Amino acid sequence: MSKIVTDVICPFCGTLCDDLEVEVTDDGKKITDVYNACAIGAEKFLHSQAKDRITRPRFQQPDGTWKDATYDEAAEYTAQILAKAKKPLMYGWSSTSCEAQSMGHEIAELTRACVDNTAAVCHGTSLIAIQDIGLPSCTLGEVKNRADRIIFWGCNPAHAHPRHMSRYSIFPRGFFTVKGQMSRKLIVVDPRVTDTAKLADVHLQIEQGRDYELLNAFRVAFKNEWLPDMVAGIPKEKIREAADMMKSGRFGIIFFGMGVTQTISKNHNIDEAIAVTKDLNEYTKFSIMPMRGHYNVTGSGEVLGWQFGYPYSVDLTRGFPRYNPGDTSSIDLLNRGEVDAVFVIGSDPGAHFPISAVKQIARVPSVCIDPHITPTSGVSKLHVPVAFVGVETDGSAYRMDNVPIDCRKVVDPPEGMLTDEEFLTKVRDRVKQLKGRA
Amino acid sequence: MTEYIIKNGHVFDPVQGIKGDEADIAIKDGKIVKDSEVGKSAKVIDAKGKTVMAGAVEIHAHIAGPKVNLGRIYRPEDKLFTSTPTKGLERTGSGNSIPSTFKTGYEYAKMGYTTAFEAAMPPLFSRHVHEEMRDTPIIDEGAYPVFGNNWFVMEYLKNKEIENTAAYCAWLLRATKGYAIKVVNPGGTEAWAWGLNCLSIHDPVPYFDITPAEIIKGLIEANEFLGLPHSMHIHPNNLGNPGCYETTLDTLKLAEGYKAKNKFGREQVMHLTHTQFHSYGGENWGNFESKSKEVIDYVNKHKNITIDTGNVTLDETTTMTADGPFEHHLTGLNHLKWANVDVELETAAGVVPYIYSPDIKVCAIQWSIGLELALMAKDPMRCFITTDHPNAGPFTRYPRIIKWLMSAKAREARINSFKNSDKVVSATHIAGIDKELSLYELAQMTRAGPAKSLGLSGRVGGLKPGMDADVVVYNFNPDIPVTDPEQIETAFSRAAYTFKSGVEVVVNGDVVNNGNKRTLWVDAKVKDNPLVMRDIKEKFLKYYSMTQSNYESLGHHFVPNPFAIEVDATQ
Amino acid sequence: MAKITLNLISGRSIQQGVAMEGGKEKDLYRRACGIIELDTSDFKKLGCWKNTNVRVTSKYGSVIVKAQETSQGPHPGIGFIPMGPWANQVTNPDTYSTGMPTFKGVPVEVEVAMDQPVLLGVELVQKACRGEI
Amino acid sequence: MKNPPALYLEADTISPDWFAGKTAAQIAELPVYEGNTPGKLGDYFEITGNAGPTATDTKIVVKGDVKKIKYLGMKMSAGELLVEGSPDQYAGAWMSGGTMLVKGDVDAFAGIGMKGGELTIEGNAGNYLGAAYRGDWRGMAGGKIFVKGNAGSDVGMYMNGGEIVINGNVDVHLATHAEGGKIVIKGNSPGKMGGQMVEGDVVIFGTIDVMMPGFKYADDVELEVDGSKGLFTHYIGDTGERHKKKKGQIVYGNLYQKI
Repeated sequence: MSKIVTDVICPFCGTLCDDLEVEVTDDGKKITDVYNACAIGAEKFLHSQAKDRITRPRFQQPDGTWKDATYDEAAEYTAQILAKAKKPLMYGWSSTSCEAQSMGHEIAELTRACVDNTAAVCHGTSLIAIQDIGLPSCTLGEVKNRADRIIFWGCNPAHAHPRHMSRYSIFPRGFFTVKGQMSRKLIVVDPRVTDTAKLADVHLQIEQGRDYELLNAFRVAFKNEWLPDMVAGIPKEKIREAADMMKSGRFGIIFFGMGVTQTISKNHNIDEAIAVTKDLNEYTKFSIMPMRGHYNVTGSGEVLGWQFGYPYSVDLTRGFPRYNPGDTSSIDLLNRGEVDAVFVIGSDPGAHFPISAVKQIARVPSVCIDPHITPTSGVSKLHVPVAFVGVETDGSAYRMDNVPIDCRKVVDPPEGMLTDEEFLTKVRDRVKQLKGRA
Repeated sequence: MTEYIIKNGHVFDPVQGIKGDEADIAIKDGKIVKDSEVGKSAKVIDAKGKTVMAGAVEIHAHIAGPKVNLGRIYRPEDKLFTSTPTKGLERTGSGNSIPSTFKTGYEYAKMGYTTAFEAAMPPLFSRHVHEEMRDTPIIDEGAYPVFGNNWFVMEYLKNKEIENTAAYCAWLLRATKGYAIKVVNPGGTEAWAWGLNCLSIHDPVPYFDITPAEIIKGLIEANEFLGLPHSMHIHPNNLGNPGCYETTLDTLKLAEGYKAKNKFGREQVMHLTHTQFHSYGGENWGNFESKSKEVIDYVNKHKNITIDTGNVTLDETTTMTADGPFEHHLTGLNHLKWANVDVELETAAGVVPYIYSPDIKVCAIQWSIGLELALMAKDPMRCFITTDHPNAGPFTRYPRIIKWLMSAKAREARINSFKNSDKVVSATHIAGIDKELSLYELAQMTRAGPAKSLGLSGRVGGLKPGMDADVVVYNFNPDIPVTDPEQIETAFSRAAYTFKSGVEVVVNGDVVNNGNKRTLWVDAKVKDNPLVMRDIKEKFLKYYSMTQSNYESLGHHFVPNPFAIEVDATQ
Repeated sequence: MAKITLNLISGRSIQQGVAMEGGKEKDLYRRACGIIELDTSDFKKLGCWKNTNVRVTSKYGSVIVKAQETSQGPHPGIGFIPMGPWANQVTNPDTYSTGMPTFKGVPVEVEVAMDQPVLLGVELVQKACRGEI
Repeated sequence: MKNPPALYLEADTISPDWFAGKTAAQIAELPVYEGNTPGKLGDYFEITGNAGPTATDTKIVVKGDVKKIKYLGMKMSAGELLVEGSPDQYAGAWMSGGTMLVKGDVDAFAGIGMKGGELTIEGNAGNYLGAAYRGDWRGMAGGKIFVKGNAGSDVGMYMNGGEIVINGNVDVHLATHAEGGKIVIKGNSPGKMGGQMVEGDVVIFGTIDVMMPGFKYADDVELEVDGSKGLFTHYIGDTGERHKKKKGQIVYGNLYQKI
């Protein structure tokens, strides 16, 4: 026999689907099946049950072998390296709960550390752009109920946010969009003919790295000003045609992803895309939204925001928050050799940072808090496995449109395993002692 | 709990009618008690030559939630070089116009505020609002969910279904742990979802076939049907435009004939917020002028209305409101960064930085209007001081506003140093007003008045035995005439002592205890209403992007220390 | 043997997402991310069969991955390695002082390296950090 | 410099404003930070000579390897600062007066938020030279920056006034969002130049790989730059951006390229 847990939140991507149904055994210990989830979400729930899962902290020995330890020993080591360091980096936070993030920030304030989340390699440049010219946006339900113009610019939801198109953006029938997909025109801008582009009414196969120019061309087209014959490999007629399609809608939205945030021009691409959106509000209603990756990277930005005033790359070394990506951002801190200890939680820089930055993590005292074995844990001195947030423990998370949703606990973690929040609390208490603040 | 006795201070308490006489205030178990009820061991606070008042009550400020945090996140320049390091019990603080949650709690407490209400909670984002309030130390807080552009409300009121509207409001207050019915640009914000607006109370709302006037009257009726502690709290249509005072008067008139029905001693049926932004004359920015007199005269004559001022403080600040179309209009004027969030089925919000420069005529006129309202109000129990933080200026400027209100000399100095002082004087009444606010009136406008309007008069805003022991002592001696107005600003900037629920939280301007902050919300019970529950279920299935079960689940970790005010509307 | 120059981009793929959750130490992850997707025309230029191991070299590093034909083409001149340790051996770490590396738009050379193995994800990063590759 | 820091040193106290009226001994006591660890200027530098009574008559010479020193000359309002090496980020950041001369290179954020004074860099400059701080629409408002070598990306972002002259080449994104001021480039640009420009002048002697579509040809004009006259192609833009009107005429940003 088994029972079904409903309204389960999927702790994978920023789409934060909250309609999953998870089948668990009667004793509530094992997950037997997952419904309504995409392939990735289902795998996340099912893999949490893996037999070969690490369930105890382990220290890496000089010869590369691992030695098991207790959570207390792990907390002691973590507190020590953070308390001793002149400039510790506490990175990650995007795959854990806001409660754990908040506890982590207290540690960072006590140890005067740098705190950064995965926006650093995802939508950090979007945040810079938002700080430069703002962000006209909306919640995903607005898109579902009203949007008749959808633009995917440098993002590929068919692969990165698999249920986005069916829940919110292309297929759903909403209050004013009763015909679903038939109510909407879809424009995709991507240098590849992605599986998302294959669904588009208009696919602009842009010359890679020329998004800034093409976005600028759209703004010029709105104002019916002179345009060169070709911009970014797209003929001006096609640009004007797409520009008119945007203007002629009643409610439009631009979704953008790492295709623009990680390409040359970075924040400027987003800056110009936001300007395009702002311009379109002179003719109709338009919004723009970053396709946030990790399920709670948005939450990390929110908690950092209300506690310190900045959404990522926060430097607390002087006892108060400072912020300036390029100086206080993880990649630069690591590549420039500015930090002398690294703490990683809820992310995998080992896999997702350029190797030059990963090498710096390997050089200094380091701890990796992650349920999985990852390249980061592989190069860290200490690996602390923890319960899966959103599977084995609850906690608050924020969707890509900043809507907060309370993640649910579905099953118990393996015997004796701690949650992020529990482990961080141990570390916080120890750090307080070391800093004479207990 | 430690007992306290605050001795020989000049007490100002409108609840008991004490107007500065020397008296002792005794504190026991979190409450004010008779002097005789505290023991010999009670800690004595010498308030000789000082001013003693109840903790102040903030009735309208944007201090927690999605648009506040959007403002923080997108304005790094609002914090450059001004953040404060961790100090004793105090976490690090940052932000000038939009302080971090920590700084918000500390600053209020240091100024003697012990209760504050977040003025606009988007229901879909209620968790966020509560998470920020949880991280705002010391002060009790509550939040007003917005209803004025809500699809349920508009659909029920289109058919004049007051009881269903009330049942829905009760459900939403419970689901979001909200405190009152807030209305922002009724209908106009829904229209904004299509890039439109409703600039008068008779403009029809696109598709919903209802007018702002019908929404406003309907929500007043629903509010009184439920008998909530606070009244319908409104930010009317047409905010901030030359000539908007006419829309304001039209809006106020909608309250005529309604009488408050509640068990909390509240007398008004409508609270008009940040009235300054709604008291503008002229047809354009060129002949822009004050219509504060027209508005306050009407308010003075009608007892079923309370207002707050929304004083412009002449600072660089960040505007933020659920009035989405207004922020879009504003960014068109000052070309500064514009953020907007439309919220499915419910509301919207916009954020734009703004600099109120004393060198700009319009800004100086706005400054005058806010002060005029406070100075011309006949009943200080119905006119409250706010800055609509951070819209007209940061709440940390209250001491400066108090200075301007209590000192004609300070006002004169300010007016004379305006770049266009002649033009400003001719467009306003401020120069002709010599009234100086008394400390008793100040206590009415910042304590007893807002507490009564919020239906909290039995608990806070006064020093009567039995009330919460929220007490503040200021280094201000009413017996000594003020030579330099700066003395006023200094005294009210940093309290000598602040007590919150009987806990000594601030001493000589420093935080000594993080108190035991509570979240106030209203639990209104109504008759079972299957129709409304079915409508709710259907809307979640079809139109919301979140499931009803996840929308309704507000875990303990969001509201760790709730204080529910019960209302029974089942009869 | 032929050597071709391409403009390298990286990004998500559903296989990458699934394999990542399945375990980065496992072979499935290598099969999902230890690859480079090439346009048919570029395969011709490179003159090798599909699913051949190739060496991808940029100014910043070098890595062995398996060459596959793209399913999201045509995109002549563009090579795609799913985001992960393999792509990050050769990606451009320059942030232009924005905090963001230039993950997309890296000039690379691709040459056949039939006899050289594609390492497992964790193994690859460990070896790189120990300076063993 | 006697003891270089293990990490990086934040030495915003190395500025005439801080030194003014102090003896060598007092200057050695000035606070500096290595990460979260406070120290004294004297722990890292050997200090000789005394400062003048005010910033104006204070001259500072910084010798030795300063590659890991941040904030040199930050917020200086007067006096002279000579740096013989190549300092790290924020050299002359937010300076409002006086003269700062750097013999070597500077890293990113040199002269950001500059209001006045003169900043001369004999080597190369990094990214965000004379740009605005994050989120601020009030960038370089006045003063002059002169770079003998090349400059990085984002030169003069949100520039509102003052002048920047670069003898060498620049990287992408120059004068983005500019609403005033003047930038002269003697070398070349890869492009993305003048994006979202509202007002202001950019003069370039070399090539632009890719022109922004928002810039259109206006006319050919003769200009005098550094005393030498020459013929330039005049483009106006960004035509996609908002623009003020003065006397009924729309005011654009100007881009002049040497013919």
